[in-house]
Amino acid sequence: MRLSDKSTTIEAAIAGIADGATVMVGGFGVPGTPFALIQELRRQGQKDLTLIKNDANEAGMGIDHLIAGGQVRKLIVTHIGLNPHAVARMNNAEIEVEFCAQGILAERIRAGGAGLQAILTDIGVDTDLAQGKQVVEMNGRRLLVETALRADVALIHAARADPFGNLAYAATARNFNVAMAMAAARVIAEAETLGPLGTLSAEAVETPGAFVDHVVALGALSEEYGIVRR
Amino acid sequence: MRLSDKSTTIEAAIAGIADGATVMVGGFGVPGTPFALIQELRRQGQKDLTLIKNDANEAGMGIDHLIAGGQVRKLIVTHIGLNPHAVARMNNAEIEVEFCAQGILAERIRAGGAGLQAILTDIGVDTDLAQGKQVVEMNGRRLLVETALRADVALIHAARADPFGNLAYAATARNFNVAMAMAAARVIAEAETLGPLGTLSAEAVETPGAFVDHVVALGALSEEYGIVRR
Amino acid sequence: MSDARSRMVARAAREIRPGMVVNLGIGLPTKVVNHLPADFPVCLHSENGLTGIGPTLPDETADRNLIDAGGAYVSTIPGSAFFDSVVSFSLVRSGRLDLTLLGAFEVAGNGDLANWKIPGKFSPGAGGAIELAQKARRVVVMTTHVDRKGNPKLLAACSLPLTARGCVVRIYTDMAVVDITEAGFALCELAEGVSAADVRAATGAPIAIPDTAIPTF
Amino acid sequence: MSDARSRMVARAAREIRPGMVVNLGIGLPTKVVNHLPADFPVCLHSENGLTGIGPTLPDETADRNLIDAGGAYVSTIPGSAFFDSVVSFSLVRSGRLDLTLLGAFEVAGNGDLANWKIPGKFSPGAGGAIELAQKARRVVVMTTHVDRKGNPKLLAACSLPLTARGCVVRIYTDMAVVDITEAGFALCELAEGVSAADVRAATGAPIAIPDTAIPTF
Repeated sequence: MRLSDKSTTIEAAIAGIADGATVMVGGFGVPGTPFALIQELRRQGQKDLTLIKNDANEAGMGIDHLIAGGQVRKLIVTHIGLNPHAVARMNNAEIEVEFCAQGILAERIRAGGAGLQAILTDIGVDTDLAQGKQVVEMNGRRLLVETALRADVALIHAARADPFGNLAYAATARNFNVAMAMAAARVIAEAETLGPLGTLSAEAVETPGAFVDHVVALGALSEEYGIVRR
Repeated sequence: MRLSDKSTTIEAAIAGIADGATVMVGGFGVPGTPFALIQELRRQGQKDLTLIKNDANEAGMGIDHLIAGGQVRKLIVTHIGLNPHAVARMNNAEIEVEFCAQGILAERIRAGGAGLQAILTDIGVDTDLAQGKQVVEMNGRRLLVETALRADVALIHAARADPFGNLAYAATARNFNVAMAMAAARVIAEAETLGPLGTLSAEAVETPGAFVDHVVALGALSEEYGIVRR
Repeated sequence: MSDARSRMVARAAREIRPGMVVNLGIGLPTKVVNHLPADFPVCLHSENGLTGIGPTLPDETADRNLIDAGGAYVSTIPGSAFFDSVVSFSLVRSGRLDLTLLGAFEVAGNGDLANWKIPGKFSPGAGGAIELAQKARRVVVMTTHVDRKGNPKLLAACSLPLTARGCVVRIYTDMAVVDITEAGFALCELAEGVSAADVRAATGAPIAIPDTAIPTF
Repeated sequence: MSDARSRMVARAAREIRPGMVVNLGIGLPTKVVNHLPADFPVCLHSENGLTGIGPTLPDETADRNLIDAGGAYVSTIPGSAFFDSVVSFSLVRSGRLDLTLLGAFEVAGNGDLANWKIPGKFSPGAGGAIELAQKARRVVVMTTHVDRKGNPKLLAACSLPLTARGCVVRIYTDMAVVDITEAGFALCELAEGVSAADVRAATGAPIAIPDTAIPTF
């Protein structure tokens, strides 16, 4: 037995995304954001997208290109305060924005990747974020039903990968990538280094390749991946 | 800033367990079973325990010592077929046994460790395992409420640790240890090697020490840890 | 292993298509790997936390920390990955398992499977069977056609507690390959030396027999 | 930073006890680390996936993949651990965070906290604030005593959307240290040069003033 080869070109990987797709995008700030996959999605121009991401990057970076390009119908996020352009589009009702508590967004994505239908939690039960959510009583406590999130496609940034799609991440670039890499029908990972099978020891793998559909090797990293000088 | 030292003796660590405690025990078969912590619990003799574990080990091994010693009131497990002694005790109503689907036991423990109250799942909805469980309708589907499990104490086996309680595991010894190490009020880890802070790189840590209360260094491993010759 | 069983195992191995992620149940299903070519592209999953199961090792060279879900000492191959039980069943429940081959006590013509409990006799717990049966994209059973007493295991309805409802799509036995269709059992192939009438007699429910020539294995 | 603010930060740093796991909110709370001795045993948590936050680094030596939740380039210390957002908030929600220091728009005498939304003006999303406020074992606020217009931020009831109900137990301001008790606000300490009457005038709800001498910071 041997493991199959899922490496492909960035053009082919992104071409599988249709108009109207729900797309999870890894990253928290710069670390872990798959800037190259996002740029290719910008180039190919798919429209009417729902993006699930922790944040909206900053104006002129990452998914802001997709927002500026009019490709985004809806964002499901935890915080967009670093992107005044996205805030303005939200305030002008040009994009719909659904906010989640940060760990609950992570859990909803994880629940999708774990094949669960929902989680029950007391987080946010006293806040605006509870509005419109199903409530379940358990042992006399009111709990919110937070439904699982799955996506048509997840865009993942890994530090290292092998052709089967086993992934490992750098430092705080894990963030939402780990959960998202399990929660989509089609998982596309870009990797800073893509080595042969065995590059990653079985112990070093953080996302097993069995969850991943396509692996794309990155060449030289664009400026977006670098230090943000303020 | 520096991180605190949680290393202690096996006697002191186990002495914190009270009669009547609920105790999670890592392992799936031999790999990952904390045999030394179990032996110390056998020696100290705490009674009326509820054990949460994947399996009941085999007759004469691991938690079977606690069952044979009359220390166990109840097991919450997925499969005890390799321990005919435990099956006999169950059939004679000498211990109570609650069975879970294996991945649902893992998820219930994980939910406890994640501070969730429950998960909603369709797993087992058509089976005996659904009996007595709360049902929630969501989008017209009947789902089981599988409640989160937390324990007073979790007994964890790690391959490597540092004094802050950062842990790493070997091969298939991860199994239930990773989730259990997050799901108890008092988490006790035994480690085959315990090195100074920095022994484990930040990337190599699989259980962050912030979840762990006590770390015990193992000396020479007992025969129970070895290859099972059949 | 009897010759008929060996041929059943060899035939079942052809269920596995290149690139699949597959979980092989404990017992007979595990043996299908012996019938795959050395360079066959497949990812075997073990629910205790391994993708990319390599060859079974003798005690002398075994790693005490590396077993499959049946307790056999296995090994890794290039690209293997270790993970915990939570991730392992996330893979199963989220639909990433293309195929599982499972044993059975009873299979019904509507695809119901019973393979974990015989009330009053055998109730060691379901382990991972419920999630495998309920969530693998394709659930295939391998079993002797009748039990040790000669009673049929393919039935109109299961009498034992279910593992999962309507999950089985195909059954490999020592007598036949049987599909489960909207209309119930349907004979597909016959073991060498077995007739359609033999299969019908050994099956506890109606079984459709094709008019055309039936392939043998 | 004004002298009063500096002293507030220094005073708040004494909230941190040896061995605690602590999350410091973005802004002023982050600055309390500058007041801890170099060998002080504490584990700082950043919700984007790090325990054991080390010193902030200049751009020249920063690791592009290593930031805190506020986007600052930080470093590791011996024993640091990286993890994903799921594990990070598991730590928060399961009660492993001993203390969080948070900013506030409004705090009520019953411990209610509002710090994430000003309808019509500021609604960028709550990020991790709700879970920190609702689940840390001890939730302490650091804030100026009044807003830029001079309006009190310590109120009888919050007018803004809540972050969490009844979570705050203590407030450090540039004028005072205020506890939240069953009876509401209670003055504990005064900033140098500030009188109890000043604090009462700047507080938008009844505040208990002790009869005895009030320590200053």
